[in-house]
Amino acid sequence: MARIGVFICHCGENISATVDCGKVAETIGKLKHVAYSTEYKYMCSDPGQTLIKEAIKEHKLTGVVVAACSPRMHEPTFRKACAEGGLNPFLCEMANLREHCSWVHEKNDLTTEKAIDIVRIQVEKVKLNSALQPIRVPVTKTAMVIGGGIAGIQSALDIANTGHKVIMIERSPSIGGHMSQLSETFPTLDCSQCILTPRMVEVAQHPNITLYTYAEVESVEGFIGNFKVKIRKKAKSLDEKTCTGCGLCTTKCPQKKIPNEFEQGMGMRPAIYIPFPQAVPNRPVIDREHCTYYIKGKCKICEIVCPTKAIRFDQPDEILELEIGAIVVATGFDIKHADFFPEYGYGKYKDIIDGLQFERLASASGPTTGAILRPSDGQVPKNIVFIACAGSRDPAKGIAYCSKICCMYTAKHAMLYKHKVHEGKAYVFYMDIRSGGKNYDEFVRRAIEEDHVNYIRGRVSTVFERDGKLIVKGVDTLLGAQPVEIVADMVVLATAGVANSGAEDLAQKLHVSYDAHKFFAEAHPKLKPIETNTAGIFLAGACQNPKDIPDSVSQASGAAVKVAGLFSQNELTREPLVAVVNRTAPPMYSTCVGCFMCQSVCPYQAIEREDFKNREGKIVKTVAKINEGLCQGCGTCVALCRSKSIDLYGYSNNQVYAEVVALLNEY
Amino acid sequence: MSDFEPKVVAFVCNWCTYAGADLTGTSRIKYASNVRIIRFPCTGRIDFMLLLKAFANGADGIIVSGCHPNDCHYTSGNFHAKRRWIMFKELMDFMGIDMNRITFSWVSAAEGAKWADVVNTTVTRIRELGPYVSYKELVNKSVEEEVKNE
Amino acid sequence: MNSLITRAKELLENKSVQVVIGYEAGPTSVARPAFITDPAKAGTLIYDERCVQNLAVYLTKPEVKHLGKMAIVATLPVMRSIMMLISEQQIFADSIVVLGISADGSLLDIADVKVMQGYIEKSDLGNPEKYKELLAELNKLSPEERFAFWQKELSKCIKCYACRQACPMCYCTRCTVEVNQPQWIPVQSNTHGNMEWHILRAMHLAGRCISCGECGRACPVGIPCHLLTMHLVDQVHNYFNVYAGTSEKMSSVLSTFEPNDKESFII
Amino acid sequence: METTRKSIRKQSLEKLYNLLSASRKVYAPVIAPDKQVEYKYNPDFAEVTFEHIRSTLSVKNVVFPKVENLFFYSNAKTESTITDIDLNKIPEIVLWGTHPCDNAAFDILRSIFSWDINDEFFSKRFEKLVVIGLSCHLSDEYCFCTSVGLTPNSAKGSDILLSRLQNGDYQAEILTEKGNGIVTLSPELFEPISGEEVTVTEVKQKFNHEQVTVKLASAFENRFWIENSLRCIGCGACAYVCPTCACFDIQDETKGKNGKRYRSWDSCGFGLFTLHTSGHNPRQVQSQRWRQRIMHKFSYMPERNESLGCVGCGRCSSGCPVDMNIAEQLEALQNI
Repeated sequence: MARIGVFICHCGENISATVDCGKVAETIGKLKHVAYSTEYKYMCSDPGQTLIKEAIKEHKLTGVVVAACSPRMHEPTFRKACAEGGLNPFLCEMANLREHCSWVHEKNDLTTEKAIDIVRIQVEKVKLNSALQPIRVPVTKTAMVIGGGIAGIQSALDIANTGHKVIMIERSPSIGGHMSQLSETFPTLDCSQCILTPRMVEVAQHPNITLYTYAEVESVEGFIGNFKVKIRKKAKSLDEKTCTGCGLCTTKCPQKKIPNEFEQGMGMRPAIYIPFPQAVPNRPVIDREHCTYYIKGKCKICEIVCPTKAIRFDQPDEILELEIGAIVVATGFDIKHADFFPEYGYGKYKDIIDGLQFERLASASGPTTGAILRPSDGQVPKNIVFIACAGSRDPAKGIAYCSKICCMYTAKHAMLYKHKVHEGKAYVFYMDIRSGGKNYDEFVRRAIEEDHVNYIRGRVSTVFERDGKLIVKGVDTLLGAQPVEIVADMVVLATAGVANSGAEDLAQKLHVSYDAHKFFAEAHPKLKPIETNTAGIFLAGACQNPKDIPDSVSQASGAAVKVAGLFSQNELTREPLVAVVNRTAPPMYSTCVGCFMCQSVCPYQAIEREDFKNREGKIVKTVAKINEGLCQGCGTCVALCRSKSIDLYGYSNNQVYAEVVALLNEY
Repeated sequence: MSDFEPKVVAFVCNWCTYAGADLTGTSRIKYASNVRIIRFPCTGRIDFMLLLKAFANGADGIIVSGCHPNDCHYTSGNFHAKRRWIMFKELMDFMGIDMNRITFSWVSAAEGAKWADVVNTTVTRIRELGPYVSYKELVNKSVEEEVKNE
Repeated sequence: MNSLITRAKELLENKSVQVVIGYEAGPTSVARPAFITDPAKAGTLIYDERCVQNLAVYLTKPEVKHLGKMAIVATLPVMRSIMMLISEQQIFADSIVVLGISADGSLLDIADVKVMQGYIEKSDLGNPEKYKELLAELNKLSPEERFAFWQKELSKCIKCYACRQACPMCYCTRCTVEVNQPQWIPVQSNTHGNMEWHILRAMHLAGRCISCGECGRACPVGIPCHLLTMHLVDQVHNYFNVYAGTSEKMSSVLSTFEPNDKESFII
Repeated sequence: METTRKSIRKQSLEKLYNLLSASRKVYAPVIAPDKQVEYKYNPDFAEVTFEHIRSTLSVKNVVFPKVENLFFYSNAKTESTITDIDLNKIPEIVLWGTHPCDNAAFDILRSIFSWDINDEFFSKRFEKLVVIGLSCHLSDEYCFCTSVGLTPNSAKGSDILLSRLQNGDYQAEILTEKGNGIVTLSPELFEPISGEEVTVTEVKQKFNHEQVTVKLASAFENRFWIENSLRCIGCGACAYVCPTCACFDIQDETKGKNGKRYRSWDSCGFGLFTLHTSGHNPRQVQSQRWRQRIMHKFSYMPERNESLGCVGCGRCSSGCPVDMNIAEQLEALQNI
């Protein structure tokens, strides 16, 4: 039989000034199952808490209701007091007499009546509370960082420097990401590789970091602190330990006409190649798709010339199974390419290029060693047009969002051009200049004012070729939409930043949500921008939305702190207010019928499948099971479940039902 | 009907509306005392059957309130709730159950004043509508059916 | 229906299936579900306008499943039920042979789920014409008249749950009405409790009902309870532009959402 | 008492009805707008039908209501108070125009409700019941009273049995003291019999119930049950429309401090019917439940109650959504 203790707080006069606390205590004391009912000036004070602790012992209470302020204020206080008094803390509930009653109503009988009701429903609820134990989940203190761009690098180093192990995986043969392709970076114009390369080397050499390049995530199972990840190490066709990275093979490879990805197709590479000189690891891989041996079955020149006999043509892909505690997703972004802009003639005319191609042209290590030259004829362009918002902010193109980085890099590109081609003319077509950020607007002003870049506010309708020149037709909206026509030698499109290829596939493997544009979704747009809705998986960099380097690095460090925080304990302790799917005796096993509609409503992928087998090992029933490590206790599955097979601790069906019925009936 | 005090039950989520109602308190904004709040973790947790139970047990009005779209503490509970309420409302309308007696609202943790407003508007409306006689009659009629042969 | 008989016989003879679920004539004027396991008895299969039951209800019945791989005579509502059952993981697409029946009563060649999906997508998926009129009439009434209408109808309910048992989507091994902690639906039959039951049933079928009308037909006391779920079929289509049972991957309206779902009553 | 036969004119029947209806609860069949035949309390005589084959539901609710309160309780802080139902408030009910099958069912129900203990709720209602039956001049393919030892004009269970005469008037057989009590209200309405023939329908016998009972004794494990119940979907319609099914469920319903205990109809067709708390269910599948239904009516009851549990009204078959035809199955059982 339940024995409930009820403690009515006056909160000084905050409650007692409008609520007749004595009457509340007296009325509640007459209820069935209420063993003790009292009032006190300050329940949260030491003597108040002592009163509760002693009453628990003296009256052998099985549940406590503290009628005071909002539970959002003092629930932890009173639950702790109950625990100290020898009562399971989850057998304590609060009735909100202050915020929801005394502070919002006048002093009269109706207010006291309401106070009685507020306490009554908590008495009914607490009778049905369960003694719960906190959920403890062990933590594997190894992090996995997916993606070796600047965000992944920063995150990996920050985690590794807190003393925890990090596995970094990168799908291309080298880490470095898009940042390694950049010439110089805004707003300081320092050389991108100069600041990035040391970080790349640090990753390779860090004792806490294990780097797998040319590797991809195969599958992810488990939950926070306890992920089981399979990664596929694609065959590099070479023994990395034996290879010295001398590069002889790459010079002897007869197949040399493969568009170089790193150079954005503006240069060529052989079939066995190191992506770029500063690559980490600095070891070649064989591109089996283009290698003569894999296509025709003979060649093997690399094997012949290799001084250390490191080539392994028959090397298979390798699957590694890893135990991981937390995951940082830093898979970056891509930009829209070619066929997306038929109106601008991209892909049709060689001298229309995208922003990343311009970066390679402007880069000292690029195909032109830093000279700005037209791809078609190698001439220096005299007039160059930059088109911002190529695709971005264009709902008609399906990309309604702002790609965020283009305004800045377009200003940088124009500036770099002017620095290299002093007599040249640079035009920028733009919609708005978005240069929020430290020293950003100053940078754009510099481009306009000091480097005399000609900014035209308006959109370009078409680009076409006439007499070997590119005719750019647009309007100048600041001049009353006057048509503008510029005869250019070269056009650079600031194409929209988009989700990286394979992002959707990876999101599904990780069970994290993604938005309509396939960018990974944060758990809360404001308060949880780093977390995903899967506990233990965090986001860093442009895989969430296009970001510049400082933003990516900041977020990467933020993600690292989240991981380090998680790894600071051996066990995760969670409030046990989670959902549970019932279990019954065989042959039913559970009243759950396995429709798994709950899986589809769960924002946390906390609903798993459990198979029940008969003696012959045949699966006879599959039902839902809650992963307590993942469930956050929202209860959406509970309300959806048709057979009422799921319930929620703390807000059980029995409890909420009892509250409604008790509230509205005679007591 | 001057002495009619409507019974209004509010089903609210913990993170937005409950907190919003707390803010109404800390801001000392006064509102009608007819409402009784039942706390849920999320609007996604609110079973439509509970609304029916409230009417069945004598409620004259109901408030259902949670986080604004996109603000759900659990990211999507309120979106699911929204679909549930769309269907529920349509079904109730089709069966002739008075949906003017249920207020659905989004009240954030910052909208203390809105909470007072939602309660006051609802209570005023229910006062005008009077007790939910037809539903009470339905429940009583069912009791009569049981005793018909006595 | 010679082609149906031939096909059924063939499937049983070459042991592609162990049972064919179809219709046969009984001793009275009505047709009834039949379970043919012996190829020699395939000849008793019929298909005509008397064959009204939604046979998909048997696909989840333990004794029927126990017979082995099943072939099923499937009109459009049955095919849509099958789609729903696959999407809700109650049956597996490859464990069922569908003997599709077109609107004119001829045998369709439904080779696999893709073909079935194609056929369903081409079909009229709204509520059947004969019910549209009734729905429209009810919608024209005032709320008070509708309340009175349903009270009168639901006072007849005896809680035999034939509506539930006849529905292929009511496959739960434990129904909400069988839960007594708490007692969501009163065990006794009274108008109010009956109304709660029918609201619960309609809500549980929101976005899942495929408009076969079996619940209403099965009702021994003639309550048009199918109009409740069919009204929601219309509403689901109005609000979310979907019909249930069109794809094996579909998840139901109430277990999914779109951030921009439109409504006009939440303040 | 010895049966007396009288004749009553159509117009006199109306007078008798109005006389009864003015002073008592009279439960009589009417045809509802949706063509269902239902019983109503004290409808206008013009509404009362004499042309129905069977009502959708049986009339067992007059002695065994679909919900019956057993007592009320109120919980105070430490003790509870129980308020009993005042059985003396149960009114007299006159059943009007019920067919012989339905009337024969009351005796079967009585044998169930007084089998080991006497159910006082049932007994009181039964005691207050007067039955003015009506022989069948219509029948259909679902009728099989003649297979269970009855006929379309069996007098069993009636206090007065009316049978239509060829000239449209009625013969009244006054069978009991209760029936005689009705006659004495207005003896002039009952005239001497005229020698007109009564119009009674013919119902073909479909099986021999004694042979069925013998067969059932050894048929428990027969494949028959599985093969013939595959299409049963497990609803409770057959039990709920049945005039002799008497299973009930007992529930407590508490609201606040007050509550009540009631019983309501139940059906052995439901999976929940025999589900144990442990999760074990002795009748796990529908074939076992179907077997139970037939066994109970045709094997266990003859053994235990010395009567069949069936009156051949055919409701379970005509109301079945999947055409489970009990007479057809019994016929088959007789020949296994």
